[in-house]
This record gives sequence, C-alpha cells and structure tokens, in this order.
Amino acid sequence: MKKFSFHSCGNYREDYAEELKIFETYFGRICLGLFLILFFAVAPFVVSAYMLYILNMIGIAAIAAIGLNILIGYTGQISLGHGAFFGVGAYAAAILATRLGLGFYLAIPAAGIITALVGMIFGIPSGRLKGLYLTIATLAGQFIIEYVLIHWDSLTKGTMGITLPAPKIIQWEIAGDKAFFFLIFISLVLMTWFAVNIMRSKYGRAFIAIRDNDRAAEGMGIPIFRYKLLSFAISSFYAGFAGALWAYYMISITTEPFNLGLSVEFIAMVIIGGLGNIPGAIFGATFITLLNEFLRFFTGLLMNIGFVVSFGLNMAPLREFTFGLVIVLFILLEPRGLAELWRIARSSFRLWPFSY
Amino acid sequence: MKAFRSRPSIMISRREENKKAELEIKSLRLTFGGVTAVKDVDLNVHTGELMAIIGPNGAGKTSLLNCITGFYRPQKGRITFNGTDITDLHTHQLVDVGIGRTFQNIELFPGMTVLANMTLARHIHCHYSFIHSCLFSPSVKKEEIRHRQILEEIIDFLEMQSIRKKTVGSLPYGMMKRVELGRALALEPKLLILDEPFAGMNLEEKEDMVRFLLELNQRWGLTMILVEHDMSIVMNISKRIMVLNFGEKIGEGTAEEISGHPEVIRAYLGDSGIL
Amino acid sequence: MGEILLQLNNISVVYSDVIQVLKGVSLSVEKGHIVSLLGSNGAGKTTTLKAISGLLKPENGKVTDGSIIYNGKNIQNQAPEYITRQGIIQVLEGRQPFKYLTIEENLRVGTATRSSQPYKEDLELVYKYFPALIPRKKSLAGYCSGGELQMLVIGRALMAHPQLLMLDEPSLGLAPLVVQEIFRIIKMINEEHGTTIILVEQNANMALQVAHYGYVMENGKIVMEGSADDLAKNPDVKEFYLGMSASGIAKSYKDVKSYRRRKRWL
Amino acid sequence: MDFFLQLLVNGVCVGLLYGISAMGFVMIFKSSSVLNFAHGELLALGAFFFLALISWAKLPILIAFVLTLVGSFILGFLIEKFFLRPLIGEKLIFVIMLTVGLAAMFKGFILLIWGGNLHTYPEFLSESIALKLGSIYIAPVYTATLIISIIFLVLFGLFFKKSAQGIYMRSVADNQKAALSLGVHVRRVFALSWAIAALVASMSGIVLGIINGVNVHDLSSIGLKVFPVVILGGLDSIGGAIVGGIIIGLLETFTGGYLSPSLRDVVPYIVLVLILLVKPYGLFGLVEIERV
Repeated sequence: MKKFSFHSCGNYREDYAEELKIFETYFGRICLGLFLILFFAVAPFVVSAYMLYILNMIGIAAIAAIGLNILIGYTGQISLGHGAFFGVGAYAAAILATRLGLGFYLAIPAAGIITALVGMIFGIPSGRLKGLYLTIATLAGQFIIEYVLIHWDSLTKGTMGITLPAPKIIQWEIAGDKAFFFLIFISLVLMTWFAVNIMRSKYGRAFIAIRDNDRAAEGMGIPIFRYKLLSFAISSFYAGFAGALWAYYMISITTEPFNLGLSVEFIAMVIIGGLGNIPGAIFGATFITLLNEFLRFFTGLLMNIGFVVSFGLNMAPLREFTFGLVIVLFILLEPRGLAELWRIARSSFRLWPFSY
Repeated sequence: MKAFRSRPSIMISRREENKKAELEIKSLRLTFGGVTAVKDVDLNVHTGELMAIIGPNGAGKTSLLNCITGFYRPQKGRITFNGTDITDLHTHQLVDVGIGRTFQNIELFPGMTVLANMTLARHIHCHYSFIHSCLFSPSVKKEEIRHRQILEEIIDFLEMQSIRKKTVGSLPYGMMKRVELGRALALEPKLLILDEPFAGMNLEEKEDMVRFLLELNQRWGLTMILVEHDMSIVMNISKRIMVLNFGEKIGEGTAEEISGHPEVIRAYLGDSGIL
Repeated sequence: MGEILLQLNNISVVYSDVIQVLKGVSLSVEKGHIVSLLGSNGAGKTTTLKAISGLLKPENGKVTDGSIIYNGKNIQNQAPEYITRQGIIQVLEGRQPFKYLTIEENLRVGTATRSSQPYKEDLELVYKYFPALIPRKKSLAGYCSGGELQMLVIGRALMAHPQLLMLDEPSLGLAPLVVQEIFRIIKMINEEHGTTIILVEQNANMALQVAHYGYVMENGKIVMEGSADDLAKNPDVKEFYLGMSASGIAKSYKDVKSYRRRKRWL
Repeated sequence: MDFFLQLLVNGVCVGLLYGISAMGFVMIFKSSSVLNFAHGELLALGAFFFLALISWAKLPILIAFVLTLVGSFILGFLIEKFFLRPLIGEKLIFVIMLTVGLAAMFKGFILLIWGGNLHTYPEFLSESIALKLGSIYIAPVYTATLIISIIFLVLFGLFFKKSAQGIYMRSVADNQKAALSLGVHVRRVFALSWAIAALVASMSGIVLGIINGVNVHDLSSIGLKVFPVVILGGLDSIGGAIVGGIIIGLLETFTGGYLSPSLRDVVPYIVLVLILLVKPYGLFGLVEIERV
C-alpha cells in the first residue's frame, strides 16, 4: 500500500526499508521535485541579472556551507580555516586551468580533491588536539594558507591575481549568469544529495558518534583519527569545489577575499542555518548572502541621504555592526537555527487543515 | 512464542570458531605518574568462562580492563587473544578482534535514540565503500536493513521493544545499562567485558541483568569478564574470581575459595562478610 | 513525633513543561532523623531531592503544584543559591568532584554559603571523619579513587554546616568495605552533629540499617512509608528491595527466574 | 650583537604587552570556559573610552583612568548579563560565534563614532621611568608594562590559588552543577569574571594605545594575536599567558629582524602548531583528566 499523506501523524512504517528513506511522505518528495523543476525551469528566465547573480552566489556559498556543516555540525570539529580552503579551491582551479589547461569539468573536481588533501594536512592536529586548542590550530591554518597564497608568487602570482579562461564544453562556452546558474545549482543538488547520503550511512553515524562521545565511539570500533581526517577531507572538498566554481564565475581572482572574515561568514551560515542539518546549511547560506547584499544596499542608500552626507558621517561600519547584531540575536533567540524554524512551520501543517 | 523469537540468530548461529575466546595476560604492569595501577598481573580467561574481577576502589580493576581494551598502554607485559598479540592494538582494532565492552560510568550517546546507539555498534560490520554510501546504492540499503534486523533481535532479547525510539538521555539508569549491554552485543564480540554492570541498579533490574548474562554465557557460550562490587551476584554467577588490591593479584579461585580467603576478607569484603 | 524540619505537601514536578516526573509526593522529615528514600531507578527519588535543593531549575524543571516547607518557610522553586544558604546541601549522584582542584580546594568550595567565615576547624573535622583524605590533600581530585571521592564530596558538603544533608546514592560503585565505612560515618555525622539526613539508596539493606524512617517511591509517587524497622520487616520490601524471599532467606541469583516478576502495587 | 640585544629586549617588551592583553582573556576562560573572540574589541573599547575622557572631556589623566576602569568593569558585567548568560549550558560553538558577533558589533560601533583613523593620547608618562642599559633603551611605557604585568601576575596568582572567590571561580569552570549544589553563586562568578576581564582588557588597551596610538583595526587584530599567546601558554594559565606572550613577542621580533617582515605574522602560528603537536594543552595548560 502506498500511503499518501501530507505529514504522518504517527509511526506507521511497515518495514525497515521505509525507515531508511529521506522523506517521510511521498508528499515531501513530490514537493521537492516540483520545486526543483520549477526552480530550474523558471528562475533563470524570469529574474533580473542582479538577482541571478545573487542566486548564484547563494548556490556557491551553500556548497561550502554544507561542507563546513559536516565538519562542525556533525563531527564537532570547529574549524576557522574554511575561508582559506575555499581560496585553495579557487586557486587550484585557476592554476589547473591556466597552467595545465584542464577543462572545467576536470579542474573543478580536481580542485576539490587538492583542497581535500590540504584539508587533511590541516586536520592532522585533530588527532591530538581537542576543543578550543584545535579551533586555534585551524585558525593557524587559515593564516598560514593566506600567507602562502599571497607570497608564493611563482605559483599564485601573489597579489596580481589570476584570470581564468571561460569554461567550455567542447565548443560551447559557459558564460554569463544564466549558464552558470545551471552549472552551480546542478552541482548544489548533487552535492546536497551526496551529503545526505553520507550522513545516513556508517560514515555519517561515525562522525556524529565522534562528536558526541569520542571514547565510546572508539569503543564501537570507529578509528577516530581516520574519521576526523575524513571529515576534514570531505568538508574541504566541498569548500574547494565551491571555491573552484566561484573562481570560474568571477573570472579573475585575487587572494583578498579568502580571509578570516570569510571563514567567520561560513560559520555564521552553518549556525544560523542550523548545526548538524544539511538543508539548514542552504538556508544559512541564503540568509547570510542576502543579509550581506541588503546591508550593502542599505548603507549605500543611507550614504546618499542629504544630512548624512552633510555631516560627513561614514555609514559603512553600520554594516559590520548590524551583521554582528543579527548573529548575536539569532544565537540568543533561536540557537537551533533556520532549519528549526522551518521544521516548526512544517509541523504546523501536520494534520492540515485540521491541526489540533 | 516469545521465547523462541527472542534469541538473536547471530548468537545462535555462531560457529564454534567464532566462539573461541582465549585471553592470556602475562605480567602486566601499568604506571601513571609514579603510581603503579597494575602490578605484574597474570590472568587467563578461557572460552565460555564467566570470570569476575573484584577488589577495592582504586585497586586497578578498571585500569586492567582499559589495558585489555586498548585505552591504556601497559609499560610491561603481554596480552594475547586467541594466540595473537593485542598489547599494542588500538581500541578500535580490538573491537575488530572480537573484544566488546561496557563502561563503568555509562558511555552512551545521550542525545541519540536507543536504536541509533546500537546501530553505531554495527559500524565494523558495515562493509560498503565510501563511494557507495555517497550514492546510497541498493547494496547499501540492503545491508542497512540486514543490520536493522539483527538489532531488532537483540532488542527483543533484552526486552527493550518499548524504548527503541526513545532518547537514551531520558531513560532511567538501569535501562541505560541495559542499552549499553545491547550495544556491546551488537558488536558481536567473542569476549564481552562488563565494568560494573550492576552499579546503581535496584534488585529487579539486577535480576533482569543476571538473567540476560547467564543466558548469554550458558546457552550461547559467550565468554565474559565481569568487574562488580555486588558480592551476592559475583559469588553466585561467576565461575572464577580474581581479586586485586593495590594493583596486585591477591587471590584467584572459585567463589568458595575466595569468600574464605583471609587476605581478601581483610582487604575487601570486610568482617561482616557478604553484603 | 519530634519537630518537623522539612515538609513536602503533594508536590508535582514537570520537566520542560511536558514531562511529569513527580505526581503528588508528600513526605516529612523530622529534625535529627535519617530518612531514607527507596525505590527503583526512574521512580523520582533524585528529582525529589532536586526539587528540595532547587537544582531543578538549571535542568528546566519546575515544581508545578504543592509546597515545600522548610523550617516554616516556603522554598519551592527558589534559586539554589538561596536554598543552600538556608542550610540544605545536596550531595549529587555519581560523585561530582572538581577534577582540577586539589582535595583541599574542593573542600574549600564547600564554604561557599558562608564565605567570609573561618574554615580551618571544619577542615580538621572533615579530616577527622575521613582520615583517608589527609595524605591526598594536595593531589587533584581527578586522580582519586571512587572511595576517596565519595568521602570528599560528603566532606565538602559538611564544610557548609548543613542542617539538612541530602545524599544521593553514596554507595554507588563502591567496594563493600568502603560502603560500610561511608554508612558508619553517615550515622556518626547524624549522631554527633544532629544533622538531619535524607538518604537515597539502591542498597536498601544498608539504608534501612542506618535510617530512622523510610519512604518507598515508585513511578513518581510514594507507595509506602514507615519506620525503618517496620519497612525492613515488610514482606514486599523484603522481596523487592532487600533480595530475600518472604521467609527471610537470602535468595540466590542462580535461581533467578527466566521471566520478569511484577511488583504487586504497580 | 647590539642588534640582537635590542631585538631581544623589544621582543620581551612586546611579549609582555601580549601577555597582559591575554590575561583578561584567560580570566574569562578560567571561570567560564568561554573563548572570547571579542577580546580585541574590548581592548579597543577601553582605549577609546579613555581617549574620549582625556581628549573630549579633558579630564585629568588619573580620573580618566579610574573612570575607564570603572566603565569597563560595568561593561563586562553587562555583556555577561545580557549576552552570555542565556547561553550557559549551550554548545561551545554558539558561545564562540556569539563573541564573534559581539566583536563585529563593537568594531562597527567604534568605527561609527571614531572612524578608522589613528588617534593618539597626549604624552603623560614621565621619561624618568625609562631604562637605559648600555646601548639599549627601554621606553617608559615598557617599564610601566613590566611593572603592571608583574603586579597582575602576582595578584591573579594569589587570587586563583588562595582566595575563596578565586577557588569558587575555578570550581564553576570545573563542574557547574556541583558548584551550584554547594551554593556557589554561579551567575555572580560569571558576571564578576567578565567584569574583571573587561577591566584588565581596557587597561591593556590603554597601554597599547600609549605605545602605538589608538586605532581600532590594530587593537582588534591584537585580539587575534592573543590566541597563539594563550594557547601556547595553556588556556587556563595566567603565568602561561605571560610566558606565551614573551615567546610570541620574541618570535615576531626575531623573524621580523632576521628573516622577513612579512613572515612576522605567520611564524608564531607555525611554531604554535608545532608546539601543540608535542604538548596538546600548551606549555602550562591543565591536561584533561579522562576516566573510562
């Protein structure tokens, strides 16, 4: 019997296979399917170029945020170096594309793999360090990578930056926001699906076990260090992949954006979206990207108001202030993040229209 | 018929070679920072035995267990299991070798459900690759379902059906101990090490636990090492008892021999005898 | 009957606004008595202690009904800082030392409720009760054995000069000799200082030996009460808590039946 | 040789500055296990408040100094009350992120009011406390730093080891539930530790301001410099903060002097990671006691 319900009101599962499903109901699955079809068929053709640009940025950020969520939210290893890993991915793709002339379909995954290797190297301290000591070691990673990117002139061209060729499939060039929209969001859908699958298999369970009680995890036969490294590798793969997409999208890259601030933004996405929740990372990426854009727009607006100009006030710091304030409020008011708000919204549809 | 269904087939169908559990410890010594926690202890555990280790708090019982299960590294001595040297193996490798354990101060994952806790113990029995798990291929699904069936058998055996979806942190203490046993069984160990499984339990819970342990030991031939302070249980169910004091073995023998052993009475049991 | 120090009138406790743990518990504790609280795990004994000491709050629990009267004052739902300063000290289950403090520093934390007063004499007193702690004075509590820690946490509570001392499972995981020692000292504290003690124990045998009065809890309710001697003679208590068959002979775990027995009052 | 000695002295001086900047940080960590990412901004707030008092309100130095300390004490208290208290018992990462958010807020606030330019205090330290050892010159402000750091080291050492309040603070960091059960006023302990930390921070902010001038970007980057310092010393060790500070200070001045100025900022981190691999809890940090 196929049950079709909006949201089940109890546990009606009939065999163990049903418990392995991602979606509790067919309704959920169909909804997501419809949403994706609509999204791909409609969004790129109706929204403005600026909106499309923002959507693309959200997509890229979401891939990186999913990766970080695997590391922080699931494995419990706080990393302050995700921004740098994003940069490693961007530079790896740029160098592979310009020096070796790899096509983007090879350069992007290869950049992800290179970043995963770098991530594993910076994950090595996790074998001995715990909690805050590890956090600071990843902070060290952030600074060391930043330094290398800037000062390894022969490879990265230092502060000059690198310009990437446009990605090509045989003869057809992927250029412009619309083409990138498809590249980015198809990647996002795939990467999300991989992440969800990893998390419901033995690997994801092992990560959670390490987060919750590493000694017991070891007692269950889980080689902790190897899994921590794996988590660092997966997370950096996502960061590197996103960074590579970003590099192609931006066409030309410099070392500037990959600073601690970017790492902090990624963490903010993960927390505001919801720790240990994969859709949450997408929500978080959306929220933070939109917030940044909004604040940029708003402070720009303020700067042009007559009296502000006449007083010579600089409104730009307001952006930083508000950004901080939003994070603080979010943590204080809904520490479980947007994913929790989404869950609450959905569960009020339980038994809809006859909610109790 | 409940009685038949409640026997995990993984345990029943264990082949003889999977039951084999010969543990041999030779002059084991463990020191931390000047204190000798375990002092040249020898111990042999044979297949099918239920061996108890008793002794005052701080006598080195848990330290000894931690050496066997790889949490501590002894300075001297050898531990072999079924003929292989396991002294230098890591904790997670020992699980592969077939040694499972429960902990003195429950080490469950309090935020997870009972089922999720037990599923973790199937980790070493999950054989699919990383790529397969990324795609969640049908083979992964099939394997996951098989593990679930095994877990359900253990849940049935330990009479935990009603709590399988409950968060472990919300369970009463005695239940948590039972979940921990269930999780250790899900590892399919050849040797099960139990560190104070009865502590903090009331009589009823103790009786249940004794019933499970005896069945595991007698009917399924699971070899066990038991560390416990409740003498009435230890004396009743264990075949052999070793007594530790200040890291040294001060006695070994059957329950009768130990309860009459003058040094054991002085150091551990006290003059009022069995509590 | 002597003076009542503590009175619980029909209290209910709810965690996180939904999970009801206590359903109308009433009990009274006479000044200078040792009262023991028996019952299975999850019956609500620890919750009862926490309701008294105010430690429910940090765990998102609340007394929703009834009243707790201590020395004539209503203390339900008060902050623990306030309640401890009234002379109620709870020794938590599972021995919770300050691992990174030395034994002596641990004991000093016990003076928190009366921080400006001298404490040297109290230290001497604790060391008198627990001479085993003297050689370990300067070592970190994290490195002490279970027996030493249990002595430490009881000693730490004594430093606060409690009027009402609540001990949660002091014998948990201790060797028989140490259990005897701990109970001997509990009795001594009660006799020498007149400290009123509430004792939550799984080891009903020992608990009823030292207690004056006892309550049996099941499923968040009091199901039986009486003087310790009466309880020890009660056939149900004998069977379910003391581990003796009704005829009084200690049972053997070897003849444990292969089915679950049920308590008659459930 | 002179160059070497001058570098050595400079390194120690800068290191001491790092050390006292880090002390407030350690204070917070020791009592509430919070990693404070807003520490640099706390330094900056103190420095700017002092600046406002002496150059806008034209108050005498001493009064301004005392007022700054009082103000930052209250500020620390309020931060704990409104922002940190609701998070007691939450995961580490939330608390970290909260302080990151606070840091952004404070920085934005300072930038709004004072802008990102360099401000300077009027000269007020007397040249008479400067030290001259042969060809090496130690500026008065460094002498003052030395004195302040020694005083604080002794003061905090005694406070945590001997005073009742100090022991209560450590007990709260160790096991909050047990501390609560013994009647330790946990909320007061947290509030007090933040208040004291903010006070110490603003004092070090003023000292830094005297030396390098007052600039919000510089001061908040000192907040990041604090991390290698405290981790090297061990997160919960006041003395470790000073030793870690001096090591990092020396590393910086020597790499700057002998290798290349651009390596200055990254070498301390490399050394930090290497040391952590050998000593995972820093040089003087408490080793986690685990019992299985």
